[in-house]
Amino acid sequence: MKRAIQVFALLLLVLGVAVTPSVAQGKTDLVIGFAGLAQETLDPPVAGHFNKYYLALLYDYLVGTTNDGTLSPKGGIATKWENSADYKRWTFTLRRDARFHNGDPVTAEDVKFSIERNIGKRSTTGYAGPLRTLIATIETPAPDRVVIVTKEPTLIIPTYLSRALSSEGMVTPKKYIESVGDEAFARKPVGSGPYKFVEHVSGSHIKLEAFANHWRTGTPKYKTITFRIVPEETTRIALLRRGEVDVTDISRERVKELEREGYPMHFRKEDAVVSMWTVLDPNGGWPAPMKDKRVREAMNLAIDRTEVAQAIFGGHALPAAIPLGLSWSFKEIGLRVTPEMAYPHDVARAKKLLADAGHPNGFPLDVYAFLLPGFPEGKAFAEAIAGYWEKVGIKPKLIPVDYAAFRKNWVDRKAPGATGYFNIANRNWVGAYALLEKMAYTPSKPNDTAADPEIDGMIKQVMSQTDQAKINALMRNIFTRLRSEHLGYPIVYLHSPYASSKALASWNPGTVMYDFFFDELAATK
Amino acid sequence: MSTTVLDVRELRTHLVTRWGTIKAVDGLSFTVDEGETLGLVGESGSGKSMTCLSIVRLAPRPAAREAGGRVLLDGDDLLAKSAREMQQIRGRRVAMILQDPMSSLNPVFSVGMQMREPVASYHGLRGRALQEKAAALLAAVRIPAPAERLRAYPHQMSGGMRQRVVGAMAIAAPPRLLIADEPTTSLDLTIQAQYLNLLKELQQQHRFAMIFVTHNLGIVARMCDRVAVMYAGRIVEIGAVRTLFTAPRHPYTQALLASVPRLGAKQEQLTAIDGQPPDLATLGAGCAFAPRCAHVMERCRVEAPPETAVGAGHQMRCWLSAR
Amino acid sequence: MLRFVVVRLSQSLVALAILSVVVFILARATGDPLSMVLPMSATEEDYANARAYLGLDRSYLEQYVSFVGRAAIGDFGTSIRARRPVSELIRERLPNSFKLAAFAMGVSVAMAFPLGILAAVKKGTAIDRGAQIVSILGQSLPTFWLAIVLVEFVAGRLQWLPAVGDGTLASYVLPGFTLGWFVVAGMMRLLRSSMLEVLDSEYVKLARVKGVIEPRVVWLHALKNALIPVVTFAGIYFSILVTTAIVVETVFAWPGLGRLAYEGITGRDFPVIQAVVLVTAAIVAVVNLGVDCLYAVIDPRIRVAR
Amino acid sequence: MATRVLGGPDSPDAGAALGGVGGHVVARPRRMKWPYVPLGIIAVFVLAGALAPFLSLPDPQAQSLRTKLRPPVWEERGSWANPLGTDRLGRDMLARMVWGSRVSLAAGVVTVLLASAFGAAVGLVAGYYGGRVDGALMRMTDATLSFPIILLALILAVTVGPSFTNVVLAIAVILWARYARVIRGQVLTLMELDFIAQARIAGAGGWRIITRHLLPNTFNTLVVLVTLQIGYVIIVEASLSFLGAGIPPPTPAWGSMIAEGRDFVTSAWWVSFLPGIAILLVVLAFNLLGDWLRDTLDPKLRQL
Repeated sequence: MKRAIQVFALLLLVLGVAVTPSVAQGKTDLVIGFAGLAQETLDPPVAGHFNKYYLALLYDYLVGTTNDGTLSPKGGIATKWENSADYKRWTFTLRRDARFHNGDPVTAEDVKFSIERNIGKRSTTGYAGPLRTLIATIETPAPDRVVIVTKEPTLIIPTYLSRALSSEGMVTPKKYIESVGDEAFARKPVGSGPYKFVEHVSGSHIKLEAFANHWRTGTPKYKTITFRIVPEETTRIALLRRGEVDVTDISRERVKELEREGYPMHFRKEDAVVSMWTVLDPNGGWPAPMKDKRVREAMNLAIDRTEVAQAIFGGHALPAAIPLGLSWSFKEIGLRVTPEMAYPHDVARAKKLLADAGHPNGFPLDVYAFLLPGFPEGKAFAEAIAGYWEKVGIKPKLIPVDYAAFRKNWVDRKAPGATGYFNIANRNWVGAYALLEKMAYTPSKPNDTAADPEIDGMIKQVMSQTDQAKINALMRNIFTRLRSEHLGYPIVYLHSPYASSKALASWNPGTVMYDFFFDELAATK
Repeated sequence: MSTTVLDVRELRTHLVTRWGTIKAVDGLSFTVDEGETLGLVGESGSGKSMTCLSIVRLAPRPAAREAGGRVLLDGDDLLAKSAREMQQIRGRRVAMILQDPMSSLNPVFSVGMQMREPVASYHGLRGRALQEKAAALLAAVRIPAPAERLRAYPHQMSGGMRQRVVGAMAIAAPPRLLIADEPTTSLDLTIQAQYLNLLKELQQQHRFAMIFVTHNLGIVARMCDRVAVMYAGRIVEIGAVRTLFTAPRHPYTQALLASVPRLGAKQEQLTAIDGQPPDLATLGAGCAFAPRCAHVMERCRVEAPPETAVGAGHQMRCWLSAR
Repeated sequence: MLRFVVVRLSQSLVALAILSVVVFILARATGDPLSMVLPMSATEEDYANARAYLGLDRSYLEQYVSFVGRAAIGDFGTSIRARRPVSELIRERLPNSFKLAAFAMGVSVAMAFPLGILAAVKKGTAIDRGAQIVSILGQSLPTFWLAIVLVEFVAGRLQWLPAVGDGTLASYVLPGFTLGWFVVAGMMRLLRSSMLEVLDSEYVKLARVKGVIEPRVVWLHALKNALIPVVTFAGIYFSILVTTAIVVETVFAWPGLGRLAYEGITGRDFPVIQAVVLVTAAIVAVVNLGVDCLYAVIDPRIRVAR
Repeated sequence: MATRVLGGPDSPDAGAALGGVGGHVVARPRRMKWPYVPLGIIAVFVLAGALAPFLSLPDPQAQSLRTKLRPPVWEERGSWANPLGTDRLGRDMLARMVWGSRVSLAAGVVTVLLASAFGAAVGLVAGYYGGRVDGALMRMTDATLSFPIILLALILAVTVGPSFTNVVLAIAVILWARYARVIRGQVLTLMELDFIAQARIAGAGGWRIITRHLLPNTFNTLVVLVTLQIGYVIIVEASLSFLGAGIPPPTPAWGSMIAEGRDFVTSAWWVSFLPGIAILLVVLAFNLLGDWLRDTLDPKLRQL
C-alpha cells in the first residue's frame, strides 16, 4: 500500500510537460487573437453570424460578396442568378471548378441539401425562420443549376443566401455528411473554402490549413490561419508585442497607446450603432412617462453625445441621430441624414419639455448596465448616460446585471419603463430590414421596442414589395418616422479598432456584418 | 587516584531576556573523575539543566551568552572549540540523557533509524555490521528481542523502554562523560529503580564519568559518589554524599535534608523552607539564599561568600564557615 | 489502511451526491439557456423544438435522475452552447487545468519550503522578515492584479516569458507562479510556525546532543515532523488552487476547467455547470484522499490508528 | 513517590518555565504590550469610513468625463481638486477610497462573522457529539469545501444580479467550512481532557458543556481565525469584481475599484494601485493583529 501512495504522490508533483499542440510560428502562418470565438460551433446550421469570420474561410457561400457587402458573382459558387417574372422562381447557375476538401466536386445536389439543412428544424441561425416560411421547394434541373421556388414574390432570396448576412448560404458536402452524420461532421467539418479544418481545442483555438489553388483565392499565402481565444486585453496586447499574434481586437481606450508604438490600426467605421430603448409594457404599448413624446425627446436632448464619443470611446465614435439607424444601409436606400436630425445637447430645453409633460422634478427610471462583446465600455457607458439623465432631474437607478438577465426582462416585458442598450451590428439594407422587422414591428411581439402602428404598416408593405425603388422609399420613411417620433434613444456609432502586426498594414477589415475577409488578405490571385 | 575526566572552572552562562540579564550559571567549578558520579541537586530554577546545556554548548541561542570560564574534558577546553569540533565531540565523548522519554525519541522515525544514525557516524559501520551493533546496544540496555525492536516506532514503546533506547544511544560511542538530566523523573518507581541500576552497571562497564541531575535526594543517596547543591546558579556546597547527608554544613543543604521524610524518623511535622526561590533577574550582591536563611547575618546581605574548604574534598559557599 | 480508503471514498460519494443536488438546482436558477442560443427572431415553435432536443421539457425530477444516472458513467449530456458532448469538452480541458494546478503546487512548495524553514531556523533575521513580507504580500495581492501586471511587464514589455500557454515549459511559469503565489503565503506561515514548534522539541535537542550535523537535524529530523500540519492543509490548498484558477485562466488564456465553468454560467449552459462542479469536487476529494495517505506515510502514529 | 521539597513552587510547569529559562519563553523577540501598529491602521480606515459623510469630500459617484483618468496631485497633470486623481469616469479617487473602506471593511467583517458563527456551531456540535452526527456534518463540510467560491458567486450574480448581500452570502457559505473543520479539530483534542468528563459526571447536558466549556476554550482560535480571514475576504471580493460578480458599480468598493483599473495598469497606474495599497495595509494590519492575539491568547496556537 505504501508503494502505491508514494507513486501517486510522485505523479501528482512531477506531472511535467505534455506538449499541447504548439502554434507554428514564422511568416507563413497568420495568427488572429480575439477575446472570444462566440460558440465555437463549426457546423453552419448551429453557427450563426457571430462566428462567420472563420466559417467563411472553411465554406463557400452560394452567393459571394465584395468586402463592402455588395453581392458579387465572383465571390460565391453561383456565377449568375436571375428571378422569374413573378419573382417566385430564383435560378442560380453554379461554377464547375469548385471542389470540397475531400475531393468531391460541388454540385447542385450539395447546394439543395445545404440550404435545406441550414434552415432545418435544428438550425439556430438568424434568418432560418423567415427563409423556412418563404421557400416552397428547391429544384436541381442540372448539376450546375439550382432553382429556388418561393411561396410569395420576394427580392431577398439571393441576399439571404449570401455572405452579407448569416450562415444559411454556406455550401456543405451532401455525400460526406450523410455518410458520417451531423455529430462527426461538426467535429471534423469539410467545406469547399480556401482553408481546410485542422483542429479545434474548445476554449483555446481553431486551426485551419491552406487548400491548394482554390478558385477564389488561388493557393493562399498563409500555410495556416489560427484563431486564438485570449479573453484578457492586456494579454492580447502582450502577444501583439511579442509577435505571437498578427491581428487582435482592442478596446478604443488603448488605441492611442498602440498607435504610438507604431502598430497599424484598422477601423471598421460605424461598425455598430449603440441604441438605447425603453422596455414596453406587457400589451406592447409605451409605459407611463415615456408614452409622452416630449419625455422621449427630453431624454434624448439630455445626452451630450460628443462628450460620450470623446470621453467613453476615446474619440472613436460618432454621434447617432436615428433610433436603430443602421447607417450602412442608408446609401442603398438613398437616405441622407441632415444636420437638423442630429440631437443637440440642450439641458434647458430637456427640463422644459419634462416640465411641460408634467414631470418638473423628473421620475424614477431603471437603467440596466451590462458588458457586451465588442463593447467593453458597457458599464461605464450606462453609468455615464444615467449621470446625464440625473442632470435634467430624472432619478435613474443603475441595475448591473449580465445581458442575458436584461434580455429576459425585456422580452418577457417584466420591467416596463426600464432602459437597456445594445451595440447593434451595422449591415446592408436587407439586414436592416430584417432588424426593423424584429425591433420596430409590433407583430414580432417579444423584441419590439417602437410601438407605432404607422411604422408597423410600412414594414408589412416592404415584405411583399418587389420594386426596389418602392422598398427604398418605404425604408426611408420608416427611419425618418423613428427619428421624428423619438421612438428610441440613439447614442453613437462605434468604430471597432483592430491592431495588426506591422506586416499587415494593408489589411482592410471591410464593412460586412461579422466578417473580416481574411481570405482576401491571404489571396494570391 | 582515578583520572579527572571533566574539570569545570568558573563556568558562567548568562541569558538576555525581557526581564533583564539572568545569571543562570554564575561561576561554577567542579570536577568529575572516571567512573565517578556527581549529583547535581537543587530546586527548579537553580540552573541545573542550564549547566548541562552549557557543558555541551547547546544553551539556546540567541538568548544564551557564554560569559566565561573553562570546561576541560580530558584537558580539552570545550568552550574554545569551534562549532564543527563541538559537533564531533557531542555523542562521541560527551553523551546526554534527557528528562522526558515520551518526547526524546523522534516520533516519525523508527527506533532502528535513530539508533543506526549515531552508531554509523561514531564507528563508521555499514549494512549488516551496523544493524548488529545497534541490536547489541539495545541488548546492553536489556531490551528484549532487540532485532525486532529496531523496526518499531517510538509510540509503540512504553516510557521505560524508550528511556532505555535513549540510554543505548548514549553509550553508543561509548562516551567519556554521560550527563543524565533527571532521566527518571517521569518514570514510575519500579521502572525507575531498574533504570538506575542499569546506569550503574553501564558506568562500571565503560568507566565513563557521570553527572546526574535531580531534585530527588533519595536518588542522589543511591546513585552518586559526590554531590553538589546548587542555588541561584551557584554551587553552595559540594562534597562526598556521605558527608553531606550526615553532616551538611550549608544552611540550605540542611534545610533540604530536613524537609525529606526519613524511614523511622520520629518527626511528625516536615519543616518547609519558607520564602520564595530567588528571582534570578534581580539578584542582590550578597548571598542569594540570604532572604530565606535561618542563620542570616548582616554580611550575608552585602557580600557574596567565597568558596571555602570545610573538610577533605568538601567546600561550601557561606559566611558561617569563616566563623 | 484499505478500510480507511474505502470509508473515505464512500463518504466522498455521499458528499458528491449532496453536491449534485445543490448544483442541479443552482444551475437551473441561472435562467433560460435557450434565450442565449436562439436568435432574436426565434419563434415559440423554435423554442419548443430546442427544449425537446435538449430534453429540457421533462420534469425536473426526470432530468435530475437522468443527469445523475448518466453522470455516474461519465456522460454529462450535451453542451447547450457548443452543441458537443460535455464529457468531450472536459476531456479536452481537464489535462490543462491539472497541469497548471500541479505546476502551481510545485511553485508554491518550491517557494514556501525554503522560505518557511529558513525563516524558522534563522528566526528574527533578515530572512525571517523577508518571509514575513512575502506572506503579507501573498495574502493581499488579488490574483488577477498580479496576473495582469506580470503579463503587461514580464511577457509584454520585457518579453522574458510567453504570456500564453503554447506547450513549452516556459509558458507554465507565469500562470503557475500567479496561481501558486496565493497559496505560498498560507503554506509558508504554517510551515514556519510548525518548524518553530518542532525545533523547540526534546527529540531535536537529543538529535543535536547525539552529534547529528545541523543541516540533517533541520532538514530531516525537524522537517519530517513539521510537515504534518502542512500536509493536512495541502488538501485545502489544492482546492484553493482549483477554485482560483478561473482568474488565472482568463488572463493567461489557459483553456482550463475554470474558464469552461465561467462560459457555462454566463451562457446558462446547465450540463456544463453541473459537470464542471462535480468533476472539480471529485478531483478535490481524490486529492484529499491522496493527501491523507501521504499523511499516513509521514506520521506512523496515524498509520496504526486507522 | 519521589520526595518533594514542599517550600518551592514545585509544579513541573513552573519549574520548566524558570528552570528552562533559556527554552520556551526567552526565544520570542521583544513583544509590545498592545499591538499599536495594527490597531492604528485599522482605526484609520474605520474612522475614515465612519466619518466619510462628514469629511468635505466630493460625491464618490459624481462623474466628470472631461477630467477622467487625471493623475494624483504629485504628478504633473495632477490637481488639488482630486488629490489622488480620478478614475475612468472622472470620479474622485480619494472620495471613493474613503467610502470604499466602509464597504470593503463591512463586507470583510460581516462575511467573516457570519461564516465563523455558523462554522463554529457546526464544528462544536460535530466535535462534541461525534459518531454519525460528526460524519454527516463533516461530509457536508467537505462537500462545501470543494464547491468553488467564485463559481457560487457567479451563479448568484447571474441569477439574482450582483449585490453586496450576494457577495457576502457567497463567500460566507463556503468560508464557514474552514472554521467548522478547525474548530472540530480543537474540540476533539479538548474532549480528551479530563475536565469534559468531569463536567459530564457533574450532570451537565450537552448544550451546557458546549456553551460553558467548549466554546470558551475554542474562542481564542475563533478570534485568531477571524482576524486572519478578513483580509482574505476582501481579496476574494476583488477577484469576483474582476469576473463581474463582485459588489456592483457604482458603489465604491476597493475590490471592484482594482478590477475597474485593470486595463490601465500602465497608463493610469493609480486607479488599481491605490485601492491595492489600502487592501495591503488592511490585510497587514489584521494579520499582525491576528498574530498578536494568537501569541497573547494561546501560544500553542501557532499553527493557524
